[in-house]
Amino acid sequence: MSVLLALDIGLALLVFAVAARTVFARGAFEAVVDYVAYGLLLSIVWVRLFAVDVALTEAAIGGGVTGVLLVGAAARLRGAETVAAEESPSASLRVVAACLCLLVTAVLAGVVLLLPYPGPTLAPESARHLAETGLGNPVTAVLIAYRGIDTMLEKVVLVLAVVGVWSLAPDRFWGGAPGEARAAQPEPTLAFLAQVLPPIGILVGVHVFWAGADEPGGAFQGGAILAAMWMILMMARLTEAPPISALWLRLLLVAGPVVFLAAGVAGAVIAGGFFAYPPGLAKPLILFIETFMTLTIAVTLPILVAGPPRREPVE
Amino acid sequence: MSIGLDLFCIVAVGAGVFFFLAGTVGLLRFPDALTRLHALTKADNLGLGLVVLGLLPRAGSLLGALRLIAIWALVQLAGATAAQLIGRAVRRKGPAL
Amino acid sequence: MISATQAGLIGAALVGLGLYGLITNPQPLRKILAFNLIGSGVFLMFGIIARKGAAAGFPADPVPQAMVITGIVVAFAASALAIALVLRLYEETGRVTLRPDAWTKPPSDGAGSE
Amino acid sequence: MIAGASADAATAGGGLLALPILLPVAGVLLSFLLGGRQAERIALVLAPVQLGIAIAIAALVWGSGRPVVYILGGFAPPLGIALRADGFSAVMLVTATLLMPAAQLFARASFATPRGTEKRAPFAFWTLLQAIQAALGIVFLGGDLFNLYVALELLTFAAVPLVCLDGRPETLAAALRYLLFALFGSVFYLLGAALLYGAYGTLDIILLSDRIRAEPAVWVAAGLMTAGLLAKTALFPLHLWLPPAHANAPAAASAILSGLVVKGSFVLIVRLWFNVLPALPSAIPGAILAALGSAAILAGSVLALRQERLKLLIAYSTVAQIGYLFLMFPLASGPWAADAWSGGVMQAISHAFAKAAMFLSAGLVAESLGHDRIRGLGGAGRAMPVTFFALGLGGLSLMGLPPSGGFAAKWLLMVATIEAGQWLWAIVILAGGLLAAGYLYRILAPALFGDSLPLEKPPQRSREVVALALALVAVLLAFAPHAFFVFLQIGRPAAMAALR
Repeated sequence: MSVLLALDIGLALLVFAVAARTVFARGAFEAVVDYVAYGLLLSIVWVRLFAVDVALTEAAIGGGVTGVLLVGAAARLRGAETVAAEESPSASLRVVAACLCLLVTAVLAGVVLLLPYPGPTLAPESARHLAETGLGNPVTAVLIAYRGIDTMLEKVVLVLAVVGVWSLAPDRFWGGAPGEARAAQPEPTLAFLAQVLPPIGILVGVHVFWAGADEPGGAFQGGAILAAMWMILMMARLTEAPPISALWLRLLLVAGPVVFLAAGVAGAVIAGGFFAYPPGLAKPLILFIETFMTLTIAVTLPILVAGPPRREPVE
Repeated sequence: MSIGLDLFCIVAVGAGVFFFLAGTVGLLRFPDALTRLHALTKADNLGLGLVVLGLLPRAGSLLGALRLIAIWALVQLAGATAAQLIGRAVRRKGPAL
Repeated sequence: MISATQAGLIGAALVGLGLYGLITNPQPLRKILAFNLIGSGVFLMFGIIARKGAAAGFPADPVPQAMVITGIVVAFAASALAIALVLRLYEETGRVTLRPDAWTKPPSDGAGSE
Repeated sequence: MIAGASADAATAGGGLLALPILLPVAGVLLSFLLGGRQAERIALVLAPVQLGIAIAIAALVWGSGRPVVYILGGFAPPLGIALRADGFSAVMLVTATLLMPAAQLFARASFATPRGTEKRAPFAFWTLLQAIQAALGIVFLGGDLFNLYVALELLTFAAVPLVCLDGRPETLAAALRYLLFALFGSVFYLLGAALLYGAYGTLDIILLSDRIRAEPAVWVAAGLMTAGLLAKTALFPLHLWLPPAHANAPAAASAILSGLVVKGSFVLIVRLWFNVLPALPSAIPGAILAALGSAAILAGSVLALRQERLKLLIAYSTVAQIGYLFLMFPLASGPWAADAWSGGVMQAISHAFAKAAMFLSAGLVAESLGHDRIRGLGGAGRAMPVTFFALGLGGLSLMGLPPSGGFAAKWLLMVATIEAGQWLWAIVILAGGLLAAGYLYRILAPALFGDSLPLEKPPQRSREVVALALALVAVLLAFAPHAFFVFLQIGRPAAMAALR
């Protein structure tokens, strides 16, 4: 245990050090690179907290997809860094801010130490109702059954984010495609990776989604892996993002929440309440919903990373 | 038998960790991007390979062992690609570091 | 249990660190990074609470874990929207600033390097 | 406090509570999928249905005389999520469902989609407006603090892109600043929720209110959540993002943002202090909130006096009017609490209608004159009398002159402060009214007394009527019957405790 303890302390210090670097790094690009490393380290912390579902999500979305988003943005914003320097805050503001932040940290740390152990928990409740859902992974049960409406609404948040990002396009590009066009001669190394990896990645993504019913994994994690495969294909410019007016794209973007909503409303008819599952049919219904949610996540994440449309629509 | 396996584990993982350490030192101390890349890819792949090798007897099942090997292979692929891309970028723009 | 408490302390430190970055760093991109740091610190708080709620054969309370998963996805969506805004602002004006008075005078240099 | 078990049994007909959330969500998803003109059609078709549902919910609450409860998925809290409607939520819901179609009718002229194509701004506008409706539905009905967090995020994602629909740099910067403030707000709210879960193992409002005691973790959680929500509500000194965001959005969007969206996070602050934390001694936090509110009233009004553009003036007046909402907090306990509660809620709804009317009128002024500089308004009132009449009626409510909802609100708050012996707040209310009279005089006096001004294009009569109708509602609130105030008390924890 003491070796593990030493490793835990080392990990905690490392996470903090890398986080501090993202705040204090000179350039935005360095900060972003530090942040990606930070995301990966954080997922190890989550494993140490025995929250493997969260660790997978953090690695895939917090570290991976967010990393791509940030690196892309930092690269395109390189010219903007010097301008902002003139408005850097005064030393006195820094001191005040530092004191405020130290205070917040100290208070929070105090509360953390005061929190009861063993703490109040819903684990027994979750376990008691797990059989009704037919699932083995309690986290999936919380996400899709016990607190299903949160998950459905969070998918709507993703749809709104897509609307918001698209709405930032200049008018003439509306209906066109985001990102870069397919290249006539793709970069050979990246193209090689983009040809070899997706078959494996799709297999892994589907497996993670499927295993999520009973083991760590699920729609978020599996969908994020599938999303990564599409992103690699787009980065290698072997394929290009579809125009935002494409009906199939919009269908995939809303499929998850639409199916979830439909099942939730159907519950009022066949199971006696909104978002209730009929006994016996719960597991197949949940897997059905999760299938579409996985698809929607797999499409939404790359579309959000690709940004607003930047080419005129082809008539 | 089990002591022999344990010993094998310790030696292989220990060697792997050594290569990781060497690779990290190289990354920090080598003068330019290309030599740093060299230190990182060579040492890390070997390091991870040895760690995976050392853990294989402990995988518990054939599927688990296959997963470990798949992880190693994927890291190889990704590492090699990233190294190629960085190398190319360095040659095109000159060493930025 | 000690490792969970550590994670909570790190969470507290990350919230403070992120808050500092959010207040003092003038670049929007860095503010977005700082916001993500605060977010992950908050998620770690949920993590330690989940771990302290280990019971019924589960190594951690699943409810806060599910909340963190929801939170991570929402934080990603927020970053995507914020970055799209920053990039559009940069494309329109050639610079990125949040000062309210910045748009009363024309941009000083390097407009639209795209 | 309402006893956990008896209050939490699902009410017959409670399934109705899911509809104000699910219906607009369905509208958002369908609008996104079908695009083009369908987004507008779906929004316009669903709006009256939503109003009907809101009225039905209000009737249900009135009929049962106690909060209506619905449990989602059959999993009772603390594991699952409950929706609850009390008098406050029903009134806010009806307000939102009345304002929304008004803004939509007004917006039809600016966000029309030509046949056979899809245009960027209309697509985003109609979809996001429905999303605001969905988010507000959860904010008003949600019974679980994490569920409410998701609602807050929905509200943010729906509101921010509306600010910069025209794509000008200043609106982009305003939207970005708004987004950063809002994200800061929700992450601090979430942190407080985490601490509450860590201490009590539930985020259900009723269960929490039974379990919470005045402990350090609760105080810290309350502070964090309040700070986060104040940033979203733009209470002084966290108001910096609001004026540029609200003044630069399209008029119909400004009306919704100022009238409803900031009220969303305000409702959560009310829920937090009145429903979740009644066990905390509220004197000191209440006084702090009221002090910030007073500062907002004075600073917002003074800043409004100094603005050169009409829409900015109205936006700063929102900063001031938000301040009044926080005067109800130090008056939360005592025999005057019912009056203070009624005054606070009345201020929220009368400001919603009055401010929406004013932003719509300001939009008409800007379109008809080609600008909204206050110096150039001379005689505009003669050229577009209906518009300025609506502006003036809205202003009546802001000043707190009778007859208007704003008068009723400020009167109730004033009575409560005097009964409670907290004279300071009464002085602020009076001073705020005088300052409001000052900034409204700056717009109305030249507009009404100058020579008539040639218009670039006269305002559409139907749009003027929409603005006027909203302003009239703000006036008519002054004549709210006694039953209305009885209705508002349904579900107020202290009032329910007194009943038993």
